[in-house]
Amino acid sequence: NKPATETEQPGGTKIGLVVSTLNNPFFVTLKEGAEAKAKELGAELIVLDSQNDPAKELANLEDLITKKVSVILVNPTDSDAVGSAIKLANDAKIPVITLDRGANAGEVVTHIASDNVAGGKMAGEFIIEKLGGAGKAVELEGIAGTSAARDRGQGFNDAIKGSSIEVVAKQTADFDRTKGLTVMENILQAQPEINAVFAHNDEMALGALKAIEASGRDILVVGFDATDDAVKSVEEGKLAATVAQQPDQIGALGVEMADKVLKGETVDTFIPVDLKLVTK
Amino acid sequence: MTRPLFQMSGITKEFPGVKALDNITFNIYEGKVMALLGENGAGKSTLMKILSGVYQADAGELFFDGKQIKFRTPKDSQDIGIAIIHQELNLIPQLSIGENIFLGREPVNAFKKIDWRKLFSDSQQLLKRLGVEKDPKMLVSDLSIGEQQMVEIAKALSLNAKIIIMDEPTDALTDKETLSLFNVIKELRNDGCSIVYISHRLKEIFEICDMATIMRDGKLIHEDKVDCLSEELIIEMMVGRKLEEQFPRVNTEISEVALEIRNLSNQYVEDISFVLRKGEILGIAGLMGSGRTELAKTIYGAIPAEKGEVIMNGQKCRILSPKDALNHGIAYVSEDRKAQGLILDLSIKENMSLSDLKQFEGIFFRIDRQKEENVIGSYIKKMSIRTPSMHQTVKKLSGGNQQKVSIAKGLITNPTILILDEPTRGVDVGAKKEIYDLVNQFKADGMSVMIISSELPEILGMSDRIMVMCNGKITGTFDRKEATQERILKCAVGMKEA
Amino acid sequence: MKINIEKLLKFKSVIGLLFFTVVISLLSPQFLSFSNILNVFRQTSINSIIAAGMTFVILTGGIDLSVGSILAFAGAVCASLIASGMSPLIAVMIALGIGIVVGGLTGVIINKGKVQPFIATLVTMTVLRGATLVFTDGKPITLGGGGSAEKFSTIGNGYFLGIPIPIYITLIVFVASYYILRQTRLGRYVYALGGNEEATKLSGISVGKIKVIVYAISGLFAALAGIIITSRLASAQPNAGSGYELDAIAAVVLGGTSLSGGFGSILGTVVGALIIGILNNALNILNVSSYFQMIVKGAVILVAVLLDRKK
Amino acid sequence: MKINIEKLLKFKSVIGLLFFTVVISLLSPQFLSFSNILNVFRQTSINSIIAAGMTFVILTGGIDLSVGSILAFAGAVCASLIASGMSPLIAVMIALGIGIVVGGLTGVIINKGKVQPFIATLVTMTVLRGATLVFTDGKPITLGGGGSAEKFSTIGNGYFLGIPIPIYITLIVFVASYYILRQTRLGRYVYALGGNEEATKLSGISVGKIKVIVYAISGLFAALAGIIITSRLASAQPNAGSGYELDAIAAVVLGGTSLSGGFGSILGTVVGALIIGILNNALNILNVSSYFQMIVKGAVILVAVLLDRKK
Ligand SMILES: Nc1ncnc2c1ncn2[C@@H]1O[C@H](COP(=O)(O)OP(=O)(O)OP(=O)(O)O)[C@@H](O)[C@H]1O
Ligand SMILES: Nc1ncnc2c1ncn2[C@@H]1O[C@H](COP(=O)(O)OP(=O)(O)OP(=O)(O)O)[C@@H](O)[C@H]1O
Ligand SMILES: O[C@@H]1[C@H](O)[C@H](O)CO[C@H]1O
Ligand SMILES: [Mg+2]
Ligand SMILES: [Mg+2]
Repeated sequence: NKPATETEQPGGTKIGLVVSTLNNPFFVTLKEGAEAKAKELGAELIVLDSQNDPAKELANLEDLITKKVSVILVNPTDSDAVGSAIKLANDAKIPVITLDRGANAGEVVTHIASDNVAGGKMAGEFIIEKLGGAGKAVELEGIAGTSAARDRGQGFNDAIKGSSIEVVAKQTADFDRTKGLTVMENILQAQPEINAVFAHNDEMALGALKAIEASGRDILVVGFDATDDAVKSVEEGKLAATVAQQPDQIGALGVEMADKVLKGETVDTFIPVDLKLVTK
Repeated sequence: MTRPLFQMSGITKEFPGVKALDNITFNIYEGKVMALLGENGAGKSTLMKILSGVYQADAGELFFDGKQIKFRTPKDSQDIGIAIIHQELNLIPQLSIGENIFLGREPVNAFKKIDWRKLFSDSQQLLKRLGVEKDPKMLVSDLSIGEQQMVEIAKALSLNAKIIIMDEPTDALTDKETLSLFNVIKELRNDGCSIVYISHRLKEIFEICDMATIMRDGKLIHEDKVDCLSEELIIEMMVGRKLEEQFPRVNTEISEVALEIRNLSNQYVEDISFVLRKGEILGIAGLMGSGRTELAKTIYGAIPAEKGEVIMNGQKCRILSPKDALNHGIAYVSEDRKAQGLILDLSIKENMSLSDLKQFEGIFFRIDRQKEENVIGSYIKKMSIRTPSMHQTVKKLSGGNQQKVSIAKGLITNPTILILDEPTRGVDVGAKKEIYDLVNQFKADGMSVMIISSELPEILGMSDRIMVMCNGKITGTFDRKEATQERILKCAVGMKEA
Repeated sequence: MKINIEKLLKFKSVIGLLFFTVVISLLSPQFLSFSNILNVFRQTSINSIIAAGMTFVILTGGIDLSVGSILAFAGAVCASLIASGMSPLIAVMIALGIGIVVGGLTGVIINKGKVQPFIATLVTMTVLRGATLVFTDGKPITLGGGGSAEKFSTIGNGYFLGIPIPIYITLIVFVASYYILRQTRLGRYVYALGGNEEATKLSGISVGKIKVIVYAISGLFAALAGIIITSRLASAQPNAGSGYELDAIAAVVLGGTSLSGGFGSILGTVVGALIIGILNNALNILNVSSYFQMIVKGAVILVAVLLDRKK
Repeated sequence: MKINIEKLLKFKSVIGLLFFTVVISLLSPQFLSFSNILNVFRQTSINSIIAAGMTFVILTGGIDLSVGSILAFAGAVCASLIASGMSPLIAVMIALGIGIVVGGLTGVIINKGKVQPFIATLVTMTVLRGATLVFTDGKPITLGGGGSAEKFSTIGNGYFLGIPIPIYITLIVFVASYYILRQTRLGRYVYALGGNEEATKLSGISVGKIKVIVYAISGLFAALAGIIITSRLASAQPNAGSGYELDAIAAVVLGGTSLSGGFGSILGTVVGALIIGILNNALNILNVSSYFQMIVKGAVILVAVLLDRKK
């Protein structure tokens, strides 16, 4: 006896979105993109936050399965760790779409993302170009052990390998603006010569920029994500560049593809979202 | 005399700023009760802590049965058959009576499971032997101090030790429990057990001790058979001079009513009414658990009253907290200095001034250190508190000196009504007299005092009037002249007297 | 009379839990489905197991911040051993051994070094997190298919008589903890130590040994939780378990155990962990927006603890 | 004699700090440059200020997990008020007021509700983080140029006589804390409460009031730290301050204050905060790889605390 309280949406579509963390503007934008699209399509969207913890992510997927959603959009905390959760959804016959980060196991209908390695490379190439192929660079790393930090670092280091750019300091600032500020302050104390900084995200880049401004030195800073603050800073000529991943697009496309899947349409297995280098 | 079963020889122990023991020799004889006597801070407890492996001596040797031995931990001393009842209670409040008695020695079965039945029935027997009627499953935190002390004694008995050290065991006991303890001590002695007995109640020494060792300032003064000693002689050796009369009564003009209690009731006390006059000392007698402490705490606002009124100077007072009580000039000195009276990690100075810091407050809320230290200094002198400085943490003082700090803490508030709960617990004869003098001084200034005490001589000697309680009710009130030990005891066990 | 009130008081949190369960199930029919109940229990198992070990530590008056790092380290070692072809059973044993040794060492630092537990376990937490990152090179260690990976997967994902294996493991952990705390000497000494360290020492009990043992137990249970997570995810994450210490401590304290030691029970911890677990599940099922989840979560915890407070 | 030993013991951590400073400056010449010293002091100011408030709380035997959330909330409110055109002075006052009120309310819950401080402040921490996320919609509030933004920026970025303003603020916080704890009644009561709550109550002191005050002070200082961070970044981050409670508690405990209350000093907290601050700075300056940073950090903290332990 099914209670009458069960509210079936007009369209009948209930989409679950599991986001790695909502404590970061990037993912907030992604979520907002998805929400806007869902509203447009008249679908119900359930957003859950994994707080960067794969175990919590697993629990979130389990809860969505219990709730019998029609499609699950997941932005994994980690591409490896998300596998088990996706398999559970596969068992429950709920289609899964991955956003921003892929999944290395389980069956996924489609993956919508921009490539972090490519983004890192883009940033590296921009710095090579601006410095004329030689100089001293600092790399501000994201939270140690996260895929974003790994991939962006890899792309960046691959790009500069052939050039005469030397990484004089490589320190983690945990994707955090305040840490970006203090870590950069310390590096500025230690390194008399720095020409460029690549930060694994905009938050750190903006923090580092503050430190650099206060020191009065002239250093090129490149960030990642193209958050509102970062884009504004680029426009003001402060931040040199930021790699745009268009998170709102990722979110919107996710909902759109979910809708298609439910309507029985076929979708590509990989939907790339263009990376753009935002410069002045 | 026979060779001692245990000998401590040439023991010296120094703490920062205090030479607690100076070349002490102490003998324990088989099947004898040994009194260890001395003023507060003479070094008795320190010596016993060395004997029980809590402290190591700086110099000196220990001999057991003629062989030299060394104790590194309390366990070493336990292992050769020494049990100690420390002066300060050492129980785990969150555990039951039974668990406390057998802590570290719980009976277990083959699966390492504790044999609860045996543990509790053995505990029950020990309690019975001591005449205590409490369920061994009861939590220690629900016991009164005196009852806790009996648990400590049961714990020491349970060890079946050859030597039992009792550091002021009767300090929190009433006559009834003291009597059962003495019976047990006599049994133990007959079984060949040796006992070291420390007490400031000299009458007890003559009642059960065979030998006495007297210390002063960490030095050995004299060892002798008790039969060859007298109270006066002991006091003289302890204090280094003669002492006058124990309870120096002053007769003051007892005038108008300072405090009136009307129909006070709560879960602990029932329908209590009495008056206290200016310049009067009201003694409150009763057996353990009769509710005297609860009555005091209810008046003081530390336990809520359900019914009744407190009237001072003709006006009803609302006393809902100790703070209110202090504001009305009522001060209470707790019977439990360690748990409720003092903050052990703070200094003497910080403890003494805590209840009335406001009087030392200067500009910008700053405590006027000079003023504070002057006042504290004068109390340390007045009460002869033995300490290297007023900045010493209270934890490091001897028990009796801690008690004096606790009393001074109440006096400093300049109360008009002072409630003393077991004020001379652990206090030596000399210091007792100093406290009595202070109380009398207080009384002479027109203040009123309530003394709760389990020592009848103290009650009889100091009070102008005596009130007796039983089961939370007042069962008798006597004028000083008509009060006798017998009449008080009768009321204490619940027989009403007109 | 007195006992009745105390018993009632003790069960107030259970009553709160029940009340709360009824409310949620009225709001959402899926909540009380058999599959969701199993789901909640399985999700709660990780925190419950860690919290069981934490209960020992907190009862002695200590605290253990290192559980999350031990979880990650044990998981990583276990995964890498299995990936390198070792039998899962031996890999699991080694991982559990690591938990015991690391916890025990922390206990030794606390005991011999007279370091406050907060700092000693903070050190273990930091150092071990670093060690895990060095060991894994910051990358997850993921188990492929293969027979031994399959076997290992059973720990976290398997069922027995229709009930997930992690639930059995949790049950065993709690029964064992209950037995140790209530029926053995060690248990009494844990309470005694938390109640009055000085008096415990004077009773001839080796307080140092007890300390080492409780941190070793906490380490063991953290490692066990790490094994379960690794098995569930078929992957060991270098960042696994960060922040788990707070959840575990919260479960213990919600269960009525006092952070100053000496007072509390393992049954309380079960209730505490369930409150947290059910809360997380319910908020998801009721589709509470994630920012508001925090507000609701805080409020519910407050209500639970106010219901349960001692007079 | 006695005083000398005690004094030496007290300054052992200072000696450790000095020794440690010498080692680093040998490894890296920039370390002891004037500009880096100012840098370290400025960076340390955030943790120092929070830790000062935490010292009050811990001395009473409590703990405050909510500082990071208060910091974020106060920062966000302050930034949004300034962005909406309010005078920075008033915005700052309001933000500080929020810290006092939120902290004080937590104190009331602890006092009236008889809730363990760990849980009560955990609730505040969770609820307030949620509130901040709702308030900011999860995005930073960034200050543009403009005169009042400029003025506000001085708090975090300005200099006076060549020394950064945050250092003066920290100094004032510590002098005031020292004064309160050592020279006033409130300070005595804080120590007394941590030493023995029962005895403190019986001494006629309103223990509840003291509790409310210490959490209000902690909230005030956390809000102050939030204002400084916001001013430094010209932006309020919704997730600012997460995890800061651990750093602050670590500074207090490293400084020799006992988590069970009643024992410790604000001077110790200064040393503790400096040890942590210098450590972070040195690891960056020496360019220690981020994985190894944790290992080194843990090891150094252990050494510092072992040097400082009471016999
Ligand atoms: N841990 C300690 N640190 C410093 N001084 C101490 C310590 N323990 C005892 N003392 C000092 O040693 C002296 C002897 O103390 P002890 O406790 O042995 O006296 P006592 O004879 O038992 O006195 P009482 O009759 O008051 O119990 C006192 O001056 C005391 O202050
Ligand atoms: N918290 C508590 N819970 C249960 N029982 C208690 C509690 N506190 C005290 N009691 C009991 O109340 C009774 C009265 O104790 P109280 O301390 O008032 O006695 P008293 O007359 O002052 O005797 P004493 O001479 O031992 O101080 C005791 O039997 C004690 O066991
Ligand atoms: O792209 C996102 C953001 O850059 C964030 O800052 C960290 O995680 C990454 O995946
Ligand atoms: Mg003594
Ligand atoms: Mg009493």
